[in-house]
Amino acid sequence: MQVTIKLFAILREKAGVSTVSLDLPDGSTVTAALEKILVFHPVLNQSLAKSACALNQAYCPRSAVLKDRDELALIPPVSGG
Amino acid sequence: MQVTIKLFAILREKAGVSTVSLDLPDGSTVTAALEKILVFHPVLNQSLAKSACALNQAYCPRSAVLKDRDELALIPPVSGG
Amino acid sequence: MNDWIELSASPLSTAAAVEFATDPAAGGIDLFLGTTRQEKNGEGKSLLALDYEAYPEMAVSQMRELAARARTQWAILKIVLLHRTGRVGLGEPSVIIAVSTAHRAASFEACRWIIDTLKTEVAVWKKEVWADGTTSWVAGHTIEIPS
Amino acid sequence: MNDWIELSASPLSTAAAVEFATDPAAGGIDLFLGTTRQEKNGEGKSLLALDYEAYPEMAVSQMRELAARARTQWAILKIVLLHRTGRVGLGEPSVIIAVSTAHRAASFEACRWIIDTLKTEVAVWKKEVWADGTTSWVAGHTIEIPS
Repeated sequence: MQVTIKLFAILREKAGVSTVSLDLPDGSTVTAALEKILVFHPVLNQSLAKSACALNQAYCPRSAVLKDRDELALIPPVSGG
Repeated sequence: MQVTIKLFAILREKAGVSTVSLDLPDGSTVTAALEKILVFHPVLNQSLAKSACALNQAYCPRSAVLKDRDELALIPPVSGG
Repeated sequence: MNDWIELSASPLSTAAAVEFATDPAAGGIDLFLGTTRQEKNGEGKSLLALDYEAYPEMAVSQMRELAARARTQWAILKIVLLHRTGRVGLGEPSVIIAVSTAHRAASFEACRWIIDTLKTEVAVWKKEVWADGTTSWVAGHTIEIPS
Repeated sequence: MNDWIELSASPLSTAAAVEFATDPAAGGIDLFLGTTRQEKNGEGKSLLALDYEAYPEMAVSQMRELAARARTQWAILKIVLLHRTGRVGLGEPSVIIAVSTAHRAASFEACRWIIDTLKTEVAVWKKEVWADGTTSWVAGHTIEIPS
């Protein structure tokens, strides 16, 4: 299945990309997606540890199971306002 | 001595005047001034009981002693804002 | 001067208040508007407006003192404190307060303290003007003076 | 509609926010502006501006949800919640919140709750832009998610 990964702020700058398309086996979890991202972008290792994930625009645990065409966003510590 | 009395809001409306000039003996207190006002404007009796006094634009106790040309204001309960 | 304190017979401008309070050292500006709220009286008559009256010399000096007292309690950059006199229609502001501070908590606290204190101390009065032409003075806060 | 929620790349208008929040049933409107504060970094360089980035779809949906959550806690007439993206210079607002309520206490409490909660939850980030051209992401609040 195909999952779109969105990167923001410090993660986007470090990786040098804002969107990544990942091919993952059906039933993959968020954790599996993050592991695959780190293979391509090992520079994200430290920042990812402090980041949260949002699945289709809602925060989710890393145990969440992904579906085809999901949008998974990597959310570093927020600093709006 | 001469003292100017200022009336505001409900006191002004009830008395029908906003300023009264009072002739008082030297050394008169605020209480004495209020008693004299009530002689001319007995309609103020109830409202005066709930009012505060300000001497030259600062709140004062009724025991305060007046001087010539003082401005004594009768301040009904305030409702600004 | 870092305080703008005024009693005004003309409509108050929010934009001017914010412009005055704006400061490059500010992280937050809290602004409060007290506005005339529509109401019905005991006889079912609707409120048309509020008529504000002040003891101008004293009210302005009290408002200046409120700003000074706020500055002893919080680290404030700028204070705006504007109060209307005369007729204030439904939804219009009778008072505008703006406080700018480096950190936002102080702006909220100071702004709220100023409006709460103003209402119980400053020599201003309001009269309700009802749709049937009758008027009534708002009960208000009695000033307590130690004798 | 009684809420105006927007993420905007253009300067925010205080006057428009107050106009939207104005309501004849309101006795008070509290308005908060978060503004870029001048600072120096560890090397003595001055801050020029803040650059804001958002996850737009999520941030707007979170801001709408913040307004809805505020309404479950206070009796609110209108809510304005505007947030900038892009470059925000010194003294300029990056966020404007306005809350109108019948009684003033709720307007202060709700406005403060919204800014406090926004800062810890909403998918927006800011980067400091220094006078020497360097930039640094603000540390921010880590989102805690029960797993």
